[in-house]
Amino acid sequence: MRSHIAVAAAAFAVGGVWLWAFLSTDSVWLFASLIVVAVLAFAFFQRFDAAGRYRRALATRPRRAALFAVLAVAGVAGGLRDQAYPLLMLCTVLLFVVACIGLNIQTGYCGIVNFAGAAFFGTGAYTAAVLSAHGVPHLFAIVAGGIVAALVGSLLILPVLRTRGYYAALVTIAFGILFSTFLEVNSALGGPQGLKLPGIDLFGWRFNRDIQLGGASASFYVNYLVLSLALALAAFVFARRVERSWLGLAFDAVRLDETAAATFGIGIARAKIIAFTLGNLLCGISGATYAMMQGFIAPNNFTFGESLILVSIVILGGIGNPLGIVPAALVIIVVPQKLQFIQEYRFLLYGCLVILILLFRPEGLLPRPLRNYFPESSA
Amino acid sequence: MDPGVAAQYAFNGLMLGVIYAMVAVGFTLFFGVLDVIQFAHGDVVMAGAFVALATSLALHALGIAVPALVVIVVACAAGLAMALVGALIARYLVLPLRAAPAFNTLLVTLMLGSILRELVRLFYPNGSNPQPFPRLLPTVSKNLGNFTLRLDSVILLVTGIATIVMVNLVVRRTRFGLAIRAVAQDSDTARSMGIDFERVVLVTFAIGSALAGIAGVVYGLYYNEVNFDIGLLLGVIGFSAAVVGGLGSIYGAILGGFLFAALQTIGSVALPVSSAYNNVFAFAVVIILMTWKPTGLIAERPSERA
Amino acid sequence: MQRMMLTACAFALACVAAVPSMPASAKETVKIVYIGPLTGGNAALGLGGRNSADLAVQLHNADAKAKYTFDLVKLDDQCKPDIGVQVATKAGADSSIIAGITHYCSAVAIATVDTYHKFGLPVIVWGAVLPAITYGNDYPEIHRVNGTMINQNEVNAKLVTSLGYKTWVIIHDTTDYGKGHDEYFTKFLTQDGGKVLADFGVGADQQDFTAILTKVKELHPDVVYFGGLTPIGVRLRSQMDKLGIQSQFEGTSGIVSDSYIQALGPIAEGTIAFIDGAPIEKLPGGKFFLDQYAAHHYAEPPEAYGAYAFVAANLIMDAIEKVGPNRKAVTAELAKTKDHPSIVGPITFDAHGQNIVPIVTAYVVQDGKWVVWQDSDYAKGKRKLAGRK
Amino acid sequence: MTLAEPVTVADWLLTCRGLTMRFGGVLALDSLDLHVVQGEILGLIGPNGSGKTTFFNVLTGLYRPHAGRVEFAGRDITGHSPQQVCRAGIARTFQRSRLCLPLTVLDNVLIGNHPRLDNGVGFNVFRRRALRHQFDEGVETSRCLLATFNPDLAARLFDAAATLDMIDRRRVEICRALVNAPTLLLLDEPSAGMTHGETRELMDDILQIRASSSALTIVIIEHEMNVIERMTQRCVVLNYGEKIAEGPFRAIASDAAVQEAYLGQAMTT
Repeated sequence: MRSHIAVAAAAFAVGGVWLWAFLSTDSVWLFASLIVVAVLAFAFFQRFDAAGRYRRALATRPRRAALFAVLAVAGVAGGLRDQAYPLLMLCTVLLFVVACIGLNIQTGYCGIVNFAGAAFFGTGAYTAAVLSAHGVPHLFAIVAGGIVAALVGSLLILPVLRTRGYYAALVTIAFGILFSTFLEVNSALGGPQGLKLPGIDLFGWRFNRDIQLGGASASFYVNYLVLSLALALAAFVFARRVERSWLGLAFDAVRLDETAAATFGIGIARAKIIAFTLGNLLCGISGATYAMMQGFIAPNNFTFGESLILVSIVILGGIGNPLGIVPAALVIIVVPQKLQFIQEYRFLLYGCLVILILLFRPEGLLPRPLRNYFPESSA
Repeated sequence: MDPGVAAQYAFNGLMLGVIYAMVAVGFTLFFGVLDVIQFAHGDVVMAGAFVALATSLALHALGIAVPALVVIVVACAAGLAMALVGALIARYLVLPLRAAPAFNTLLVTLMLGSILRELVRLFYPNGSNPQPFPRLLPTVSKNLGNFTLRLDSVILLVTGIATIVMVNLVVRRTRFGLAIRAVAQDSDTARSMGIDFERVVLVTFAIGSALAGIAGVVYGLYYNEVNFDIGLLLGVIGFSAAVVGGLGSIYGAILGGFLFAALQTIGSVALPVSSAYNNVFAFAVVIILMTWKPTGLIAERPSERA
Repeated sequence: MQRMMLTACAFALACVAAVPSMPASAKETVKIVYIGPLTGGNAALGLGGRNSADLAVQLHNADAKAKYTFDLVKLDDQCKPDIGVQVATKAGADSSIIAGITHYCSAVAIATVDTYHKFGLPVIVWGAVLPAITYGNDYPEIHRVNGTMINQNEVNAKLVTSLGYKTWVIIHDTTDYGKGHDEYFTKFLTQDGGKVLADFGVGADQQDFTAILTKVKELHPDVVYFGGLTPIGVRLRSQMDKLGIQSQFEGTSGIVSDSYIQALGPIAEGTIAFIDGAPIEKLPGGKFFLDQYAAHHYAEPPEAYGAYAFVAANLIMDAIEKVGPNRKAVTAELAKTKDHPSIVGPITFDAHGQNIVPIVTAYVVQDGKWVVWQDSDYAKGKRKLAGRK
Repeated sequence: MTLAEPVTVADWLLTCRGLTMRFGGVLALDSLDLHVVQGEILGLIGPNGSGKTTFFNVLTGLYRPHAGRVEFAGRDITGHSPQQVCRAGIARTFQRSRLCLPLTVLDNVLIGNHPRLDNGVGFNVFRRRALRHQFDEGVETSRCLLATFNPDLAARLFDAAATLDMIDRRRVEICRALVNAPTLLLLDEPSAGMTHGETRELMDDILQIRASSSALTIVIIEHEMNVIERMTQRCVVLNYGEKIAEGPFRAIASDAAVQEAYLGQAMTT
């Protein structure tokens, strides 16, 4: 048992090294070989349930697992401390993970398909922009971003409650397009020229300053990394707890069979409203943070295309499994940038890549496992 | 408003509506047999247009210049090519993912769409720029006050409607159409009745995509210009039209197509605010419609028995 | 067992933390970066710019007397601000990259200025026309060779009003590009006594304009002004023809491209458009550029702004040749740029690093070619523009 | 079981008067009067499309009746929402198996227990210890309940419902309906898609359950007449949404009108 934990820990360390190399490499060959390594490792774990034993062992020690994850990312951050670009990519991935965990609560758990993710992400971003411009404390601006996104979402509650499946999808698609077009046409919020934002300033700690600790120096993106990591971790734990609870059970029942759910006294509307609001809240928070990290936002950051990217991450990761979102986000966000060396051919190759993945893993990278309310005790 | 101008608006709206309807019917057919959304459908339209373009250039090079002949050859080429593409999509991308959640099909076809776009952009000569589409139809025009009616537009309008009607007849009247509808109703029962499910799916996708290909030709001949990136928006609008009309119902798709065209026309000319809001308007109305009729204007199926 | 494993992973983490980042090693070859849209809707211009910058580098490297050989890193900003910031960070953080030729899309250019300033990477904008990019800040790193949309619209309004046109309908796409042009053209046109009958914004991916154009037809304007890029310009022009609208059609630098004419054929005849800079083909260097470009067999044409990317690349390489591969020195050197000869005319950067473009060139389509207005049959009165007696 | 003393209205658990339900032009229920006596097992039979399932759907609030009134345990529940009906103490199974196949057996059973579970966001996310307590209780009740049907089923508490065979799925469905200790249980063709042997087993289970809690009243829709004969004290025969006969199975089986209605369909006895 304990040795399993140790092995898992080692696995995290190896993963950390892999991630570090993956993010920092500029060499085509190293990049390619890293991909190959990942695929092989994945295939291996699929073939023989080698990972299972350790995963289960780790599942019984959630705190330990979280610790390892943090250590691994910390290690990566240490390795990348003075390389702004990989750090930025890592932050971007983590913040998108937060948003996608939100979508996952909606789509994966409660079955509400949301094709307006970017709209709620954007709502958060613009809220943060406006508030920070008026000198509102940044921490509050970020939280407000989430709340406003949730409120804007409540505009859609009625149609979302009445529609299902693709009909609900259309409602959100329509809203997403409506949102970005509105931002672009209406110059009240900067119009197509967008808005500038200040870097985050938490209680006097200025995130946009490079860090000087004694002799060592680190890129200012380390600040954002810490924040994004904290957010991602919190969102993950939150989503996990929602899933492994009566709430999660109610969500699943609603998703799988509304009629049956209703006859057993489950409030369909209540479940859907909770899921939809929670999801938009997370989208908004991550959007607000992302905007302040970027320092600039414009309507075409939040188009229908971006919503599709968010949905793609959720689907690719394996609908309903927050854990799958992390590798999926790496694929969807980092790989296209890593493919810069083939310039205009990037998206061709990238598209083929994703299709291949889905043909080999139709259920997504990490399909959702059976619910286990209290894994820590089912050892 | 001046009647001539009104007539002009109406006619433009109709033209637009036919193109949307042709795309929407494809969506609704696919959904009927497999309950999936083929998100690359809009890009199939685009591909169809480019196949047509290439064919017409080839014919030109061969010195074949009889417009009527050229048009027919071009349309057939686009239709057949896209039919093949559609069947291939069904066989190698959609059917393999049947077991998986329906939305995984969506992701795959989404990626396929961007692949089609990029392929045309990169490998069609100077593909990242708009391409001129030859004027193959007689452009004699008649001016009635402010209303300019061009023969080619009329021909296109008629052709578009005719194709949709044909597809509808195939689905409603033929034995094969019966098979399609059987699968659409309940694929398991259809199977047990000895219907070759896979074949039905492939042919349905072929038909829908052929329709899209022809829609591409109509698009090209009407606008006399095609660009590699027309697909995404056409796809979204086609999807919207199909859903608003009621997925699974051909009439719904047609209704939705014309409705959407009408909304956009009204949005760009009849609104007090800037015409740039026309999409805001159109999609806002869509949201309201969905709230009012959650399963589309022509409901998909009778409310299921609990 | 466990202790061993834990030490192992601790060690692994330690290694990661210990690995230093790659040191900058630029002795003989110097890296400079090109950033523009290589994929998506604006790819045509981005690829044209890339090829032109690449051409400049190749020509320079072929020159025996040069101290350095240059290596052009090419990055795609997808015309999206957030991606732009990512690639700008990539370039800025890579200390082996000395300077950049950056951005066609204004929203991206404006989004990235802070990043370049933060990393002290000197860049020359080659295509984005939004004034705020240079005038919205006083970062020494930011320069621009092409003019802003202010210049061309000023000249534009002057010329067309002088032709005796009275009424306009303005159509612009709702991107920063279109909206900016709309704003400045309206400003100067009203100054010069022109009358704007209506102003339509259209989506950058809109396909059908027949509804709007029918409304335009009702208004019978002398001129239809379009602020936007080639794809929509083409659609508008051909749909105008379809609806039998007789008004004169004029556009901005965004439609001055071979593909505009190629896509429209005869209908393109008589279209007026403006670009900021000297008429390339008239300057000796410009002729040279076009010949060389043809000689290198690039897959895509240089498009309207290729020449600027070419010029920007040369400015940067000349600066580096002079002061060596050092960002600060290059920034300082670029600031000194005054009457620097180039294929778009002499370049002079003002305090904001903006090239004070002396010339804006008016073009008109004549017999399937963009012809400089002054030399055209239309200016000479041999042919008549739409609605002119 | 036979009723010793004559039944009085006071013993009626469920009373429906003039219940009417239309689908377009079709009358699915035609002013139906029907009562269920406290503690009995009532058989609801009739040819396909005679309105049996519609009756259940109206009862459980899935459909809102166009006319008529439903009284349950003395309270008017006409047109109440499914949730309210459920809380009032009516539970049901479905004709087509309606388990959530991707979920575990436990999850499926607990869905039936939902009214008793604390569903607040705060509680579920932050008060894990309290949740843990409810969870352990849930596991215990489910295990016992399943065990009364089939011990091995209790052992498979944490397997996916998809892995069960037909009869076990039915059992789980019935447990899902029973876990919340309803006073009225509606069974919609429990024998559908099962062999005679399996059906017999299942009926034994049901009778056994009922023996353990005699408070339970059951209405059962069935086509298998031998099942009806064995299980029910009283039957109601529907045809075109109307009640055409009522009484002990023997009596109605010989009823001419019923024969008429079933013409063509064998009355397997």
